[in-house]
Amino acid sequence: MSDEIEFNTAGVTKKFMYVNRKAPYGTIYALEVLEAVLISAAFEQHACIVFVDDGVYQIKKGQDTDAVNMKNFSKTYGIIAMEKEDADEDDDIDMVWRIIVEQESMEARGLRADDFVIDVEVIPSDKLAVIMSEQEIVISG
Amino acid sequence: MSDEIEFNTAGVTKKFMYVNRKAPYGTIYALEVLEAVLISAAFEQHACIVFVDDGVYQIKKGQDTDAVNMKNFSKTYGIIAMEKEDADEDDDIDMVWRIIVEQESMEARGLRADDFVIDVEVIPSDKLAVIMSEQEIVISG
Amino acid sequence: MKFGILVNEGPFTHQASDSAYHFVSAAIEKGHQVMRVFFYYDGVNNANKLSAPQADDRDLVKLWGKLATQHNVDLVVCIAAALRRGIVEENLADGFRISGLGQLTEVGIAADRLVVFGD
Amino acid sequence: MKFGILVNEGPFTHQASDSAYHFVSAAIEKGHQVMRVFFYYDGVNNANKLSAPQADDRDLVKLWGKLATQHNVDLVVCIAAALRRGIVEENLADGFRISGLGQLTEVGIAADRLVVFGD
Amino acid sequence: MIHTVNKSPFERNSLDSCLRLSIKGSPILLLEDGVLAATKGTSVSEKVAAAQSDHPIFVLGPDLQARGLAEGDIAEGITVVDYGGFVDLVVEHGTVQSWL
Amino acid sequence: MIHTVNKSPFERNSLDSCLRLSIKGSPILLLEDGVLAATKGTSVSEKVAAAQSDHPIFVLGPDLQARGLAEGDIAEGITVVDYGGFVDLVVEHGTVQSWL
Repeated sequence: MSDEIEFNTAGVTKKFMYVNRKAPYGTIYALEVLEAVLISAAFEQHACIVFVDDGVYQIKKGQDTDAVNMKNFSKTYGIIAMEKEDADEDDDIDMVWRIIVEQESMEARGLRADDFVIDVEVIPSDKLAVIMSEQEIVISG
Repeated sequence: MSDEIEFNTAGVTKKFMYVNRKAPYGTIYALEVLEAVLISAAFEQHACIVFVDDGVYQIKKGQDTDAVNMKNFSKTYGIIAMEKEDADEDDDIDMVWRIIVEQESMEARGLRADDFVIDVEVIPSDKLAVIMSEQEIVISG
Repeated sequence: MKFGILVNEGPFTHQASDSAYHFVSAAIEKGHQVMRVFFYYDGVNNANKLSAPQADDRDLVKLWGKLATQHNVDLVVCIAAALRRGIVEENLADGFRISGLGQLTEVGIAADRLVVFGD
Repeated sequence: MKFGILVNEGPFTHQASDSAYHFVSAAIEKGHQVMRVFFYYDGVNNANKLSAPQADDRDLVKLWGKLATQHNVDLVVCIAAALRRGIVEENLADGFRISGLGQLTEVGIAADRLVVFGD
Repeated sequence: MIHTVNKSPFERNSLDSCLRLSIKGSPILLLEDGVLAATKGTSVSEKVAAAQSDHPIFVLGPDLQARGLAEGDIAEGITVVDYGGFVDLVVEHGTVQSWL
Repeated sequence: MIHTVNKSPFERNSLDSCLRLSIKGSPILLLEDGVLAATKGTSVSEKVAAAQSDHPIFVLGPDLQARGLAEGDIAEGITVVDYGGFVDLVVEHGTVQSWL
């Protein structure tokens, strides 16, 4: 094994965006991107977690994976909500977290804001496009 | 390693259909399904090789993979053509091979029958649906 | 009735292997025979014995192996697809064997139904 | 300019790893620095040293390894994703190392651009 | 013949191709992300309703539950089955065509 | 910001989502199966032509060649680049959003 390599990131805060476009369980992207989001909190980075297209189903309430025998990752959003709360409340940390659902994707699937396991901002596509254009790092799975 | 297990297939001929719906190179399905088609010749099975949706690009003429450094599998269709010829000409073998392109998929992509590396039957979707419904084994990749 | 199964994707990233596993289990429970599960394309990754999922997640590699032992299901990994992807005797999980693509055609001929799971 | 790269898919089934490799090669040729390539999801399968493609096909595992040696590119395989999929020190190809997901965030911060390749 | 569709109708063309290339009367089973086609009040509901006049449509219950969809979310006339029901459908209808 | 689309416009909704969620003026690079959107005379050609009034569109030459598509098959106004050109676009336009 090679030696560990680390880059100096002290004091740098960037705008990270995580784009979730895929339905949960059919593929694993929903679960593994969540792990990436959680790690970024340790680096005190801005995080914009966006759900568009079938990604909106990732945070649908009532997921029950017993019969498919897969891991129900939707419970992890409780941790995301806590991280966001910490970021919002702690003035010493320069870290802004936003959780956004695209309105058009939500409506096309017959869903409403109270169908989700986490509080979200519902934003129409033209406004979301502007938010997206301001990001520095876009991670899509 | 467990012992080899073989099933008795002597004298049985079934209608196999191979459905190709994906563009080449973006995914490997095109190449590996071709390997499956070639093997079935050794078992003297009927084979219906169908190209629908982006699968029609698999047999597009002029593929040049030098710059992407991937294996150009489209040349293998020469072998498929030979196998088909053998099946057509040898009265002792009860093996029918057909190579079919769905007309609607081809036209939606601006392609014509002479754009392909192999002779194909161009068949409209309603007639192809009937042919598909008569198959015994459908292998899709 | 005799079933053959084709699995085109590995565990984790796509649900294909999970769905195939549940289908096979249900078929056996109903008294059917599953003659062979053939693993092709990335499906060969279902046979990687080094796979170690988290404790609270299912372990498909082991689940397939158990099924093979308990219900005499023949689990065959395509040799050509496996070589490309680095699945060899050295890391082959219990219950699987490596063989040629002809074994897919063979089970297609011998079984009453072939069901394909993939992406 | 400093680049970070994220590869989400394994070799062979999707073109993602091929595209990433060509992008990285071109960036280096133009005098840019590629600080790190991070392999996540099925991307960890790019580090399987048992992979043995046919003689007339490209060998991405080896190509990545060579790039690492010749141009000092840090190839990092995500440990959580790798454990699930059976990529461990035992079958880890030359030039790759296994580390935590934090190394993805880190290169995102340190590099001027992060480019993602996947399905 | 029975057709299976495992892809979201919002994301891919699999369901469209299945509908174009299946003969009248042949059943369709929705599974994995394909179950999203079975829900009421979406942008694809009309298409699925139209398909129901030509095809009996089934949907895999375990996949609905995983995605947080209850029986009340499902369009009228679509039958929910479990893995055992999936096996029975394959036994009954012969060749399986998976629209991957 | 530059957007990349690597999926076929006939099979998936990636290009649609990219067009809906990108601001006017931001360039789009088509690569892998995404290059199929760049060809003339297809069922998506009109959509791509309309997109060109809002976005400069680039396409990766090596991926066109692999799929048997020549420069003459490409719609007017779309610029063909090689991997080096891809790198240059990323250097020039900042953040990359990959519509996977």
